[in-house]
Amino acid sequence: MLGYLTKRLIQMTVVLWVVSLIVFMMMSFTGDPVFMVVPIDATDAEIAQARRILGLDQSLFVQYVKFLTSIFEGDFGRSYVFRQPALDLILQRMPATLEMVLVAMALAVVISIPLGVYAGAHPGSRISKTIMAGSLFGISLPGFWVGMMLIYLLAVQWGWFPSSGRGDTVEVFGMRVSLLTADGWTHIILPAVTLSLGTMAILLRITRAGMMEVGRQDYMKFARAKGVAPRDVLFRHGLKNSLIPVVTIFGLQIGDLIAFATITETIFSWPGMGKLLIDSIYRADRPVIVVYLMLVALIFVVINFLVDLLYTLIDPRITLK
Amino acid sequence: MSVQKQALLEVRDLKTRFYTFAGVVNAVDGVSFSVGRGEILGLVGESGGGKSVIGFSILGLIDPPGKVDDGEILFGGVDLRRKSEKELQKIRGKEIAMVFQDPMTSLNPLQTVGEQIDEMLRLHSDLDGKARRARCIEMLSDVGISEAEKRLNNYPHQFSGGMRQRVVIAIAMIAGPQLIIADEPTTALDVTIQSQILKLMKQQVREREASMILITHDLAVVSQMADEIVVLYCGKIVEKGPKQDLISKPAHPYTQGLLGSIPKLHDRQDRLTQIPGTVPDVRNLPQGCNFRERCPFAQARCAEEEPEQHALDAGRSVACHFPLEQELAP
Amino acid sequence: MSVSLKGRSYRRFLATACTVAALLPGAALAEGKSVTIGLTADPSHLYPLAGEELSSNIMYYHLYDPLVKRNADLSFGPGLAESWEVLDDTTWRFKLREGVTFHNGNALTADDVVFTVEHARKSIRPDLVANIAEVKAVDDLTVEIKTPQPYAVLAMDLAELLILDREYTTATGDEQMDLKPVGTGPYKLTEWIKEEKLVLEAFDGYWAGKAGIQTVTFRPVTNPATRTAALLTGEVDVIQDLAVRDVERVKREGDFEVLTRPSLLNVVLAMDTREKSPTISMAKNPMTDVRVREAIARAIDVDAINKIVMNGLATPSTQYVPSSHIGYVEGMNFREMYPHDVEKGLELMKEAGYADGFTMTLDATNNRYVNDAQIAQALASMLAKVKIDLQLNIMPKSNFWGYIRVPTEKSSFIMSGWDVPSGDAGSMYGALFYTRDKKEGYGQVNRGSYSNPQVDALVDKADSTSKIEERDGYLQEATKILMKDIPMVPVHYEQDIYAVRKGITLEPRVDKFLWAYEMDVE
Amino acid sequence: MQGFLKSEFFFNYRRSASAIIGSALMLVFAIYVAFGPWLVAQNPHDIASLELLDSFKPPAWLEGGDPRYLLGTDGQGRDILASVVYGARISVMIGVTAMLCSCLIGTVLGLLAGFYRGVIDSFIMRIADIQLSFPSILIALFLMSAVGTGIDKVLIALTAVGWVVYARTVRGSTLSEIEKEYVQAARVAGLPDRKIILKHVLPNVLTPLIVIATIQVGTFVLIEASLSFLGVGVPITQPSLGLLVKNGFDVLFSGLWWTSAFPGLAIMMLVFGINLFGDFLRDELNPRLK
Repeated sequence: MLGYLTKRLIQMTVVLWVVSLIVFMMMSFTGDPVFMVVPIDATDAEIAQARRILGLDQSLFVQYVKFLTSIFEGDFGRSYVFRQPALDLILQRMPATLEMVLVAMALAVVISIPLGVYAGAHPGSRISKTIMAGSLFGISLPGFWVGMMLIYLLAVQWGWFPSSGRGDTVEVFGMRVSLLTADGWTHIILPAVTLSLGTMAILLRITRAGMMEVGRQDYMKFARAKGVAPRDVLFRHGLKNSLIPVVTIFGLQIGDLIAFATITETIFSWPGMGKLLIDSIYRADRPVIVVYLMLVALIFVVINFLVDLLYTLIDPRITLK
Repeated sequence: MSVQKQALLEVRDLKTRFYTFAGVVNAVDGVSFSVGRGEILGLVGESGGGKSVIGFSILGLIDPPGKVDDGEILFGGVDLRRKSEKELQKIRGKEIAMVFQDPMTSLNPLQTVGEQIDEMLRLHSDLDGKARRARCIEMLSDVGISEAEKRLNNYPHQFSGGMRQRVVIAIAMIAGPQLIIADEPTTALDVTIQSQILKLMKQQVREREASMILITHDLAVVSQMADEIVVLYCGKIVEKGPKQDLISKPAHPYTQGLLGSIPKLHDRQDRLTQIPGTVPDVRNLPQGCNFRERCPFAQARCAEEEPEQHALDAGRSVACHFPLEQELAP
Repeated sequence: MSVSLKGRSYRRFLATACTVAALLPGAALAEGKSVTIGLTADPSHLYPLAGEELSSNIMYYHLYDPLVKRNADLSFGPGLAESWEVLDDTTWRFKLREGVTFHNGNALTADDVVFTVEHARKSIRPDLVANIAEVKAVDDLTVEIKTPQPYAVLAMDLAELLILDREYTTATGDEQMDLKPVGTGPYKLTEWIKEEKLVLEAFDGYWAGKAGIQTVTFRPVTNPATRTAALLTGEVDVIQDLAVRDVERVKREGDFEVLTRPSLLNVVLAMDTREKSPTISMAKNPMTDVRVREAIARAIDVDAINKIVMNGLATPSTQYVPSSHIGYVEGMNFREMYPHDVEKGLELMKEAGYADGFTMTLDATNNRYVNDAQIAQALASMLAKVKIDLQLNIMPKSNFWGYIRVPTEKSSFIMSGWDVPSGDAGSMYGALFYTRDKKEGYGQVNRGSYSNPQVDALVDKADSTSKIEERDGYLQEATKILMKDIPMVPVHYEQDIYAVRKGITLEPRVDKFLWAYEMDVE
Repeated sequence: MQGFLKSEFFFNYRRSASAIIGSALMLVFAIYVAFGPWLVAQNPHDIASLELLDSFKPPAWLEGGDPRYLLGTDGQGRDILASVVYGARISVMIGVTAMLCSCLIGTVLGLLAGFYRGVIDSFIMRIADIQLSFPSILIALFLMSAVGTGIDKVLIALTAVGWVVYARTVRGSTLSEIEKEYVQAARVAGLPDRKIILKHVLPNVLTPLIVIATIQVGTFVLIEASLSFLGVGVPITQPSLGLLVKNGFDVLFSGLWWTSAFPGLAIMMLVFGINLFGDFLRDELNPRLK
């Protein structure tokens, strides 16, 4: 366990370092962020002063070294645009994103797992075929288009849901949560549904594939030979065994959800960190982009760790090494 | 020497077919045999001969695209084919248990062996938890696993292959079935373990006065275990009869070929080298005798007419136009 | 109170500058009135010296006040300074209003003004005080400002310098000022949840009387379609920048009102006048010939762009600056001088020796101006008719400003916008048309490398007089020369389009700064 | 051919409705790619040919529709049908080209990693690991924001995210392939590495790539659409289906639904077809599942 943790920790450090390095290198191709800050008719002297204030007057290498050294003091750099610590900007917006991702994930799990088990257990049936065709549509739909249509129909035409924003929030442990208010729920439904469609389809398909794979295993037939009812064979022996690929994909999907949240948040004006990323990209605000990507990498490492832990809970053959 | 007792299981004209893209496969094509109480029947044949399908047909576990198309499976005088799935569930495990070929895959890797043995008792007995547990420990000791109580909480991957097959046997035996269908129970095991497991199975069956169908490609195994032997080729019975007679005086050239391939000592190499050629494509069987192309004694008639099963002496029958007469040297 | 919507507002400015004209909110004060406004973006800052963009500017003017106040119609009047006088060519004396307090209770003093000027000079916005050489407090309520040279429009410039409290700002620090702003403005900050909402509360002690609307909530809704939806579903009462295509729909709904106002943002096309141009593969740049520039101007059907791309919600530009500005020549119209005429354009091309046309690239944005990418496409289709094959290089604004930056090594033809809220053509001419690298602070965005000594001289003269009438005269001369030389094609002024729920009184400001102090709710 | 028609693959194909529908949809889009310019009257990418006055015409069957523009026009007077055909060409060409580039690069790197092991292997696989810890869309989005917009840039970004899956698959198969006797024998016989890789290893590692490649085209079409929707994809003068949807989004609330509905539908059909067929291929070519 200790060895495993050390290994993971080293991996994480390397990943974070590489991410920061790549982002720094790549971002030197983008537009000069100073032009996003100074007035359009700024003189050279004014531009130079702005550069100095933003720390952009030094070479990229020096900027990078400075960035790395200040990380050890807990300083992840300041946004060029907001002049605020980049980490704070992201952390302020993170609860909103995580909340949406959470609801989307929950929706996906609640809907896709039972349907996937059914489709995997009855591969030939008409209902299964309908479910599978539906899931294919799910992965073929462009998410932004679905979001647009949902806003147009459900918010504008019929007025069932608000079209944008987060609604009322309640502060819990310093984080703003909208899941505790009715208004918050009406706001989160559309974006969460939009976001969850793809994941729903993928989880469903993986669950089905897992079930079918497991269905071919000897122990399933052996269980039937023991006299276990088909339904119990499915759920007692099958489901748990088919969960391992599902858990893996589940972990990957959280990453995808966080990524696709950028688009969903842009459409629904959801005040999360994904929208901040898109805005920062438009504004060439490198410090925010670096920290965002490092933070997301960190989240992924944590998710991978949790997935590994989950494996050990599901499968006694797996130990953390 | 077997004594013809009242039949526990009687299979009549069983036909199981698989409907695949390239045509219909007659995996089991009109097979009839019976198993008496307390009797061990050996079902022998090369791989692909439809032996396992018979086992699953009996238990009603043929999955699409396969289907039992015809025949009767009389268990204790009742046709299992007429039973509903619900009724069959009560028979599976309790009346007829099965031991699979590969103990590595027939146990659920995510459940402790205790849970998996216990499942049988939960399904087929009224015992309470404590009694069931005691019974499980007892059973596990019976099949030769030491520290049974402790090992109940272990997972299959913590056992060796032979130990796992012992667990499978424990599962098969614990509900006290009248018939055990063992499908190649030792094929996946090391040679040294094989005889231990066979011994254990025989002992368990005899102790409980149960019957057993032993499905194998290995006539050597059958000769150690069985009372009666049925030899299958391409989904059909080519010869059957009491073990002693059949082994000492095989009437069908295929049986003779199989006997010739019994390994000397532990030499498993060159199996079946005595029979030239391979099993024909079951989707595309030749006219006449299926074995004709590999048969050293084949004649013109064999190519035209399929041989019927006909009785020889005491309980024996053979499907060959020209059954062998000579006694085989032991 | 200044009410002029059009015309020469600076004259009115001169007339009213020294009179006290406190603006009183029209409606009676009523507790608890509130309004929610959907903005195009969350403000980046609440600290005026941290940066400049529209959403932040809107917040600044709620939270702070300048010495000189710019009214909705671009006329100017007293702000924190109740009066001022010009002592000599370069010295101005401002008398501060008495009894003005900051949100924290501190009284406004001349020292705060001195602090603000000094602090701005070190900040990212030194341009705010570029025309101030020296500032000193004469007494508690009197400030004296010296300009480096005679500078007639100092007062107008000061409308953008928002006064900070020395004590509070020093104690809080620049970074925290963004989060905890304190000014003298009509509203103070209650809550700012980034990207969600920003709530302002009326400041009881506002010097010009407490605001009529007690609570103002700003919500950033970036996507134009979503913003429209937010209005239609009642989530917000007012939206900024209604998409031109949504105007019809919002009007049809009945419960809403669409308000438009020509903005000061002139969309212009800068043409390279260097001998060799980066994207033109000819030895000599055709656009050095004024006939080619005229042909381009004539090929562009501004009315068609207005009608179809802008849905009729743009105002074709008549000159480089709006009619309200110093330097505007009454009666001169680019559209009449060079009306849309493809035949004439082809003829001019032929005369100039380019009967077969040429190929060049237009650099334009896709997220800066209203329908900018669509305008660029329309331009390509129009210029094709005078045999100019226009390639489009369209990019987001994050890349654009660096890409087209003077010395424009990669550009021949650039579409951008120019916005002069100071009400004066001088700064634009000095930055856009003054010969490059000739004088510090001039020609810094002269993207076409246009150079005309006459224009340079006129700008110099305008910038060295302290008399507004003289400045106006010089700049008008410059305008006349520029209109003949065509260094740029002015296309149109965008219209600022707002939509409000019925019952909300809103007069759009020329400078786009939504100001709740001037609004009312039924 | 006779052999193919009799093969199990073709037998299953004929019996699978989804395979037939999927390949039919793919065929439609293949026709668009090959013959698009001859199918529609207008070239929507030739800006000079557009008539601004024909903008925002509704579909022909609606009031105000123009029979010349079956699915209506957009704000530049572009025929939507023509835009969809041309947009589908761009989307498909981007998807297919990026897939081929990814496949080529990924296969080469996978072969090198699997064949030579050691430092090359760890280097390539560590990069792959790091990359796999990020969702593709995020990497592509970041790359596009760094390198700027354009079809070539989209191809670079997609290839950069797409090669990993091939490299890993090929490496795995290569590792098991070089253990086999005939490869060992070839090595002992002194055959040059290049020959062993090309003649013995490569042909045996390609089959699983077919499924990956098919599905990846669909994934790429969606990623490209998302990038273009966010404004960091293809240039506006050569709109892909995704960019058409984005352009339509800006006017959707004015009731001009056709400008975004049809391109969106086209994306869906295209990706749906690819996925249907890919599913069938996966079932056919993956012996484990049979």
